[in-house]
This record gives sequence, structure tokens and C-alpha cells, in this order.
Amino acid sequence: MALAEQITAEFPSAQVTESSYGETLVKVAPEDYKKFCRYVKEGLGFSYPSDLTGTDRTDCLEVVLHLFKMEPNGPRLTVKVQVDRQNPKVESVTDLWPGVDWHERETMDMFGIDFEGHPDLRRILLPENWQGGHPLLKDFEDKRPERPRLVRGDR
Amino acid sequence: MGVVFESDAVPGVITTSLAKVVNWSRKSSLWYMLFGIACCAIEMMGAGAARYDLDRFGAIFRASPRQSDLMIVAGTVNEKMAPRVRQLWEQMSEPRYVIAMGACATNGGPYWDAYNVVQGVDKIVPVDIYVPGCPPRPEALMYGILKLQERIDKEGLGIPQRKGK
Amino acid sequence: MSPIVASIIKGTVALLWVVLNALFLVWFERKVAAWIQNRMGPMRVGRWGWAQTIADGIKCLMKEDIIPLAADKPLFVIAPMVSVASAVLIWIVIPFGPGKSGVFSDLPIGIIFIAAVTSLSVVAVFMSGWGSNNKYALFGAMRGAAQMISYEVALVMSILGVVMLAGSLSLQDIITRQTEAGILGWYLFRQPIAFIIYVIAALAELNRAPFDLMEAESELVSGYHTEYSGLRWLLFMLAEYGHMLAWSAIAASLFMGGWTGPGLGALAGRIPAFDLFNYGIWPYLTGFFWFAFKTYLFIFLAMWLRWTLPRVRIDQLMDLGWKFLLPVSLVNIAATAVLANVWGWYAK
Amino acid sequence: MALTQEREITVNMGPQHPSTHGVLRMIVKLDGETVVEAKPDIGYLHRCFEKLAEQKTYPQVITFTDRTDYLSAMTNEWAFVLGIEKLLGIEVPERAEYIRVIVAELQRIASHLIWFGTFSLDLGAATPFIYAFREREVIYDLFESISGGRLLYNYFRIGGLRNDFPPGWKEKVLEFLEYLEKKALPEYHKLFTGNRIVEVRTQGVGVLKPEVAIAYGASGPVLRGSGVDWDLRRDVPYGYYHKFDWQVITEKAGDVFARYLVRMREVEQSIKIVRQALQGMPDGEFLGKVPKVLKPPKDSEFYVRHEGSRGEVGVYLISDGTPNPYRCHWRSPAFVHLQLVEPMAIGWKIADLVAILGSIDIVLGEVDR
Amino acid sequence: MASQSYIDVGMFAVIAIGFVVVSMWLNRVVAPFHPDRAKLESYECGEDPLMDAQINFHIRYYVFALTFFVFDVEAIFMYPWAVNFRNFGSNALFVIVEMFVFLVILALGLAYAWRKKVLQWV
Repeated sequence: MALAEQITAEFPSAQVTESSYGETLVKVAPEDYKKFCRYVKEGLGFSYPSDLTGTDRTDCLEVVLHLFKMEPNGPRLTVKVQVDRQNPKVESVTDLWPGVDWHERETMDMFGIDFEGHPDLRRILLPENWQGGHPLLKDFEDKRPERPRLVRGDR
Repeated sequence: MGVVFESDAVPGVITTSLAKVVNWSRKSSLWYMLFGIACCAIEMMGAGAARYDLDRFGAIFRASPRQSDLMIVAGTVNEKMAPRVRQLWEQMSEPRYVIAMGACATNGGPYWDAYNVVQGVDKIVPVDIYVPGCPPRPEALMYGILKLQERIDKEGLGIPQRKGK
Repeated sequence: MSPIVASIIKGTVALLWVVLNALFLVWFERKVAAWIQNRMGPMRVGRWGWAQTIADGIKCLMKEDIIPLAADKPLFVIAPMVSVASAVLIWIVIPFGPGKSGVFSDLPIGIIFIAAVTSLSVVAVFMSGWGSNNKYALFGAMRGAAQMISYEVALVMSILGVVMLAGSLSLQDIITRQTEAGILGWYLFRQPIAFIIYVIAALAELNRAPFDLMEAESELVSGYHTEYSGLRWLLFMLAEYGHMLAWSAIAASLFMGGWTGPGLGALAGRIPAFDLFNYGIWPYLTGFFWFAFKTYLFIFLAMWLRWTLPRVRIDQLMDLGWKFLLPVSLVNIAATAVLANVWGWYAK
Repeated sequence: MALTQEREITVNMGPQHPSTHGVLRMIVKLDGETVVEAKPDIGYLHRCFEKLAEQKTYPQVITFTDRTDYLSAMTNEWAFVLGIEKLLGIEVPERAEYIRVIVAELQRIASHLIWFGTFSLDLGAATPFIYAFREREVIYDLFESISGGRLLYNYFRIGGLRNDFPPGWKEKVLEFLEYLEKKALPEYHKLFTGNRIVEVRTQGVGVLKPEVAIAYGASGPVLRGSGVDWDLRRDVPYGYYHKFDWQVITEKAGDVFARYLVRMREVEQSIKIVRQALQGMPDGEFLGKVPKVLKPPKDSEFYVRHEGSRGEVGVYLISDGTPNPYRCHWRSPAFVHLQLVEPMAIGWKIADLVAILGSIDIVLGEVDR
Repeated sequence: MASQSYIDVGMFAVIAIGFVVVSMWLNRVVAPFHPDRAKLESYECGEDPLMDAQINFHIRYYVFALTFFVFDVEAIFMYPWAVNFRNFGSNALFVIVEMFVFLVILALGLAYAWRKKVLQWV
């Protein structure tokens, strides 16, 4: 409980819930996100960035950050920030945890979320010249044309 | 074939007996390119290792496509990989053969309806032998290689490597 | 017989010798590798796969030849020629049997000639690497050149000790001098340090593992011959195995008494009829047998090392050559000079 | 011929390159042979796992989890199954938990063995690779007899396992462990570990400092090779690992050799765990009570942390109350570790880059998913 | 006799090169030959080459080559001495000491190159 109280004391606007699996879920506003992350890392000591990814909630996009401390059975913190679906933008946290660099690139690739301040925000998994949009969005459609099958002698 | 055997000046007897020797040498020395893409590559490595030992068939791996005869496409080909597979195939010296190893290389396999996966490598390069399985056992790959050998055995000197030449 | 015809015959024999041995050695290497790795090696082409390399050769002959557009064409084409030429040329001075008839042409400058001709092989590597205009090939070529220059010095210095004891540059002389004192006269025992330096440096010159840096597969794909296909590549392989054979033969000649060894003629004292084996073609056959035996002993050693050891890094290789082998070989020369004067029989 | 004026040369390594372990592409800038810049370029094996998972039911996704990290399929299945079991609150029978530990540890051994083989190839030695495969084939046989698959198994079920051991399997495992411990591992050490060339090639090369490793989110043998005493099997417990007597292996140096040693010593620990698990295994069911259609509660989510062979596998599952996951995200250790290649490799030679890349043990199926 | 040796050397080289030329000609005659743009592109692991491979070498390579040159020439200087080593007779001590001086100079040169870090690979 102490963790949730600490967070609400510092960020009254953050919605803190405890899941039954011992996870502390924190929803923060996009403008508080970076500040909150800095507090979590420097104030609360969540030094281990396990994962950063996104979710398409159909009405908005969500960036999810899973953070842990390097201690046995330590607290589990999940930071969520919901961004506008039309103009998804959020600050990058690569300067806090360098390890989320590629996770942010992947999230950009898959959801089209723009991480402001990211050093090298390019597509990572899909080809650089990919035109089909962001595939993990729920309204994504595969519009590739059919390819003919080649047999021996074809060029 | 080179200039000589493409002309009609050479009698059939010579070309057929020559073809036998040539086919024998080609099928006995299928050097495959060291090129694994996904899960199937592990079974391909297994086929080259001690228990299955592709070297018995004269098949060894070469790292450079210039020196290899056989491309074993072992794994899923996706949109980013497809041009590279094509280029590697282009850079192999003729005659060149392709084995599509596993379900993914044959038709996309479990990933057939994914947005980024090419449904079979035969959309990119012409394939000679398809080996089913996910992943195929090394025995299956060896069977594929034996089938390819049979196929090479039936070839004449003038292999249709491409149209219009 | 006019000298030119004689030369042509000799040259053809040497070429055949190199080609046939290379064919055998490739098969042999695959079998040795298979044996070390619990495999069987080629099995399908002929009994025990004996015709494997022949099939490989015909296939390579029937394979398309590619010269990349970006390549420097003259260099690209000439490189295999230089490589093969150097592999054949070495054999001029290597004795197969006793006397003048046992060697193609016993040049009085034998060892210098060997040093000169083998350096040609690295020229070929450099030409091919630069001519390919491929980055992996270029790295292979640069490594090849650097590697060769690091090891050439140590190699030449190590042979110097042998020359001091033998008093001649001709290999035939060196061999006969060794046998004067029986098996203990072998320079393997009189020049052990030189021998070790020679083995290491020769492996490095041959680009055999652990020094196979210029075709390091895990780093440079195929190194200097990345762009070579089919027959041109095969010619490089031919030259490579030809060089391996030559270096092993030189090792056998310099350190292990070359073609000398007991023949059936040695039994003439006990069985008088065996005196026959001391005349005619027999001494040459015995000589050739021992020569081939000792040579293949070294070849097996090289293969054994190749399939056992990992590869060293290029700067470690250079360090070994310059900072260890070269000083040691200098010390070896000094020690030989002193020992030869203090300890009379040593130089006999 | 045109001579360019640059002295630095930019080289593509991959996607087809003997030492990129699949289809990784490294764009390497070299000054002479010294690495100035090494940028990994991935995505050549992106197979849309996360999108496909949204269209499949939960049990169907297990097939795809096999194929993410195809060298360590069993541990992946476990990670995924663990997540759904948490979401649904399913109890796993005791015997199934034991078998899970056994197959996961055997898988870890197999994965480390193949890593040893490919790593030795990276260093230029061909023979250890063949030896490692020789031993791995035995594990393949063992897995084949319990699941029917050699490489990809689909053996784990939500709430248990597909089937029990076949008769005689236990003895075969014990026999193999005996062989591995008494014959194979000493042989590897004799051939490779004590080799002077291996020592000079790996010691002091590619040092990773512990604080850097943590900041990047490194895990598994890479993290333990840097001296951080951290193993999810012990520290964020799952399964029955707490019942067995084993140690978390760490090495201080943080170089390539340390990562090598950690893996080789972990194999020994895994052997120990499997032995104990085989000994203490109770009789009973191998599959718990599971509803026919799996519908986790709406808007429930869970993030699993699981110690795979390569490090922390994270599975993030969101349910919307239907039989299909709403979102399934796969956090793979190799994806994270690949970011570390550049900081580790700068200033070293190209041969060291290959060794460093080998030492972090990437599997492209897992990196690209 | 000597002329025969020179003929041998020349002839061996001619035969070896001739072998290569003839086999390449045979290859051109019997093997397929269909060059095209994509096939003749430089190989770079399946990618298009990022830049030309023929670049300016690092200056260190030349230093290496020069060092080698010096040492190799010096090694050749020693060969006549080594060949006649057995025939020095009463002068032996003098000649050996003389060569020792030379060896020491060589070793000093090596030590100098070592210290100046010339022997460090790039």
C-alpha cells in the first residue's frame, strides 16, 4: 500500500489501482508522464525497465510501461498513459532508461505513437519503405496485392 | 549451356553421354548456401551436424552465394526479407536450385494470413523442391535433397535457367 | 632432348602432381574433419566417396563464371593465375628422391627461391581482394598481406638456423647433410626452436586455422574469394592445397631428412638378393615413399590443428609474429652460432 | 577506378552472414578493422505474432509462442501459459509443476548447448559445434518421445500439460544427465574453455558494466555475467523452483568469457534441478480442471516475468472477456540485449564484434517476433 | 646447366598459367553464361553495397609494410653469412661476433618499432 500512497501523495491527479495479482497500475496524464517517470526512477528507485508497449483501446491509444526494482519479490509497477488516437504524442523516456529505446521504436512502428525527444525514431520491425500503416491498430487492414507464383524458367 | 552445346553442330550421342557426367557431378556436389532464416534453420544445421551429416551426399555449406549451387530457404520470408532473398538468388551462379524448406517457405505456414509475411518463397524465386513440415525433420530435408538429385539426373545439358535466352 | 622439351615435360608432371594431390587432399581433409567430428564425410560418390572431389571439380567447371561489374577485371582474372603459378613453381626445387634426378631442377639458391615464389601467393590474394571491389574480399586481402609480412620474416630467420648448419641453400644438400649423422642429424632435433617457429609461421602463411584470417568464415563470409565463383574459385582452392603440400614437403626436407629413409636395400646384408633394391629405380621409389610419408605427416598435423583450434584475432596474430617469433628466431640464430662452435658435433 | 577519400568503411553484415545467427543485419562502420559504429537493423523475421495472437483463441496462441524463440520453445510456452493461468486463477496439479520444471530445465540445457556450438563457430572452431549438436540430438529425442516434436513442441496446456511421461523416460533422462555431466561437459572444457586462444579472444572483450546492464534492462546470463545476482526463478518465483537446491550463477568480469562461463555453469545447475525434480516427483494428474472455453474476466491484464534460456521473457496479456486475447505483447530478452551490442563493441575489432554478438545469444525469431 | 634452370622456371610458370587459361576457356565454352545486372552486383550479404570497397588504406598498413621490408632485406643479408658459416675456420670468432653486432642492431630496431607502437594493428 505504501507505494500507492506515495504516488498519490506526489501526483494527486494519477489514478492508482491495485490489481489482485499484486500489480500497482498507475494512469497518468500525458503532460505528467515524463515528470512521473523521473519521480518513479529517481524517487522510488524503479531502475529496471522491463517493457514498454502500447495498446489500442479503440477510443484512444495507451502506452504501457512495466517497471521493476532489482529486489526479490519487489513491487510491480505498471505506468499507463492514454494519448489521443488522431495525434498520438508522448514524451520519450529514453534518457531515464536507455533500454526502452527500441521498445519505443517498436511502439511507434506498430501504433504510430510519436515519442518526442527520442534520439532515433525510425521504423524498426517493418521495412523502412512500408506504406501499409501501423499494423497493431485495431482498424488495420492488409492491402498488399496478390503475387504470382514463380516456376523454373521465370524471371 | 555455353555456346557449343546450344548449337546443333554437336551430335546427340556426345551431348547425352556428356549430360550424364555433368548431371552426376552436379547432383553429387550440391553445395548449399549458409542461409537460415527461422526455426527451420536449426533443423538445417542439425542436418549438417554429426547425426545426419549432409556431407555424406557431398553437400557442404558455402558462405558466399557465388560458390553455392543450392539455396535452402529455411524459414519465413517476410516483406523486408523478400528483396534480399531475391538478390541472393540472383547472385548465385548458374545452375542454381532452390529448396523451400518448411511450411512457411512453401506457403506461409502458420503465418499465412499475417500482414508482413510473403506466402511462400515461390512468390520471390522459382522453387524446385518443397519440403513439408513445421519444421521438417532433418530426414525430410535429406529426402528433399535426394529428390532434387533425382530431378537433376533427368536434366539435359540445356537447363532452362531463364526465359528468353 | 632439347632443354625446352625437358622443361615442358617436367612442368606438366609438376602440374599433374599438384592437381592430383589437391584432389586427394580435399577428400582427405573432409574425411579427417569427419573423423574428428564423429561424422562420416563423403560417402555417396564411389566407395568411401573417393570420387567426391572429381565430381566437385566437374561441377565447378560447368558452373557459371561471374565477374562483378564493380570488379577490376584484369586483376580479378590474373589473380588465380598467379596463385596457381606460385603453387606449381615451388616444386622446381623440392627433391623427391636422391641425386640430380630426384629433383626437377636443383637450383643452388633453393631456399631463397622458395621464399620468393611463396610470396607470390599473397600477391594473388591481394590482387583478388582488391580486384573484387568487395569489402569482405578487401579485408581478407589486407589481412592476408599483413599476415604474410609478419610471418615471412620469422620464417626466413628460422630457416637461417638450418642453413647455418647445412652450409648450403640447396634443399638436396640440406637433406644429405642431415643424414650424415643418422636420424639424430635431423634438424628437427638440432634446431627444435627453428622447427616450432617454422610450423607456426608456415601455418600462418598457408592461412590454415588457427590463422585462417583472410577467409575467416564467421567474420568475412569467404574472405578474399567471396566474389569468385565456379572454376576460378576452384583454382584458388587448388593453389591453396598445392601450397599446403609444398610447405609440408619443405618441412619434411628441412627438418626430417626429406626423402631419406630405410629401404628394402638396407636388408642386403642379411638377404643378399635384396641388393637389387639398391640399384635402378628402387632408390627413387624408396625415396619417394619416405618423402610422401613425411609430407603427409605434416599435412595431417595441419588438418588436425585446423579442426581443433579456434581462430586468433588479427592483432594477436601480428603480435605473435613480431613480438614473439621474430625475437625468438633472432635468439635462435645467435644460439646456433655459439653452439656450433662450442659443441663441435652439433654442426657436423 | 575511383578511389574514395574516406578512410572509414561501412560494411553490411547480414542479413545473410554466417555469424549473425539468422537474419540480423549489422551496419558496421570500420576504421581499419576497428569498430566505430555498429547499428543493428532488425525486422527481417517479423512474423506479426502479436497481431495473429489477437485473432486466435488462447490455446491456439501456444503454437506461436513456440516459434518466437525457437531454440527454447518449452520455456516460452510456460511463460504464456503462466499468464493465462494467473488471469483465470487456474490451479496446476503438482505433478504437472514438476514436469514443467524438468522440461524447462532440459530445454535450457539444449538452448545453452546450441549457443555453445554457434559461439564456437563464431570464434572459428568448427568441431565444438558438432559436438554440441550431438548432445542436443539426445534432448531432441527425449522431447520427441513426450511431445511428438523435435524442435517445436506445443506441449504445455493451460492448467497442465498435454500428456504424462512415456514409460522409461525418467531413466533415459537420468542416463543422459549422467553422460552430459561425466563425459560431454568435461570434453567441452578440455577442448574449448582451457584453450589459450579462446582465452585471449574472449577475456576482457566486450565488457558490460552492471549498472549499464540494468539501465538497459538486460537479463539472464548477460546480466549475471556482469556480476548481478538476479534470477527470476529465484527472485520472482514461479513453478516449483523454490523446492530444489540450486544456485544462481554469477561471474564478476562482465566480458564475453564471463557470459560463456555463466552459461556453462548454468547447465550444471540445470542438471542438478532436473535430478531433484525427477526424484521428488509425486504421482497424480498432469492436467488440472480447466473450462472448455477460456474467457478471462473483461479488462483483466497481467504481465508475466519468466526466466527463459536467454533472460527475462515478459508476456503482457489483456483480456476483453472474449476467448481471444485483446492484446498480447511479447517482451523478449534478445530484443533488449541487441541494443547493448553497440556500446559493447565500439573500439574493438570486427572479430570481437562477432564474438560479442555471439556472446549475448540472440535468436532472431524472438527479436522480431 | 644454369640455363636449363632458368628455362625450367620460365616453363613451369608458362605451363601453370596456360593451365589456368585453358581451363577458363573450357569453362566459358561448356558452362552457362547469362550475366545480368543483378547477378553482377557486388555481393554484400544480400544488400546493395553501401559504398565502394576500394578505399584509402590506413597509414599503419604502410608502416607495417616498410618494417617488413627492412627486416626481410636484413634477413637476406644474413644468408651469405649463414651459408659460409661452416667454412670460417680460424676467423670464426671474429665473424660470429661481427654478426652478433648486426643481430643486436636488428633487435634494437625491433625494440624501437615496438616502443613506437608501429607493431600495433589497426
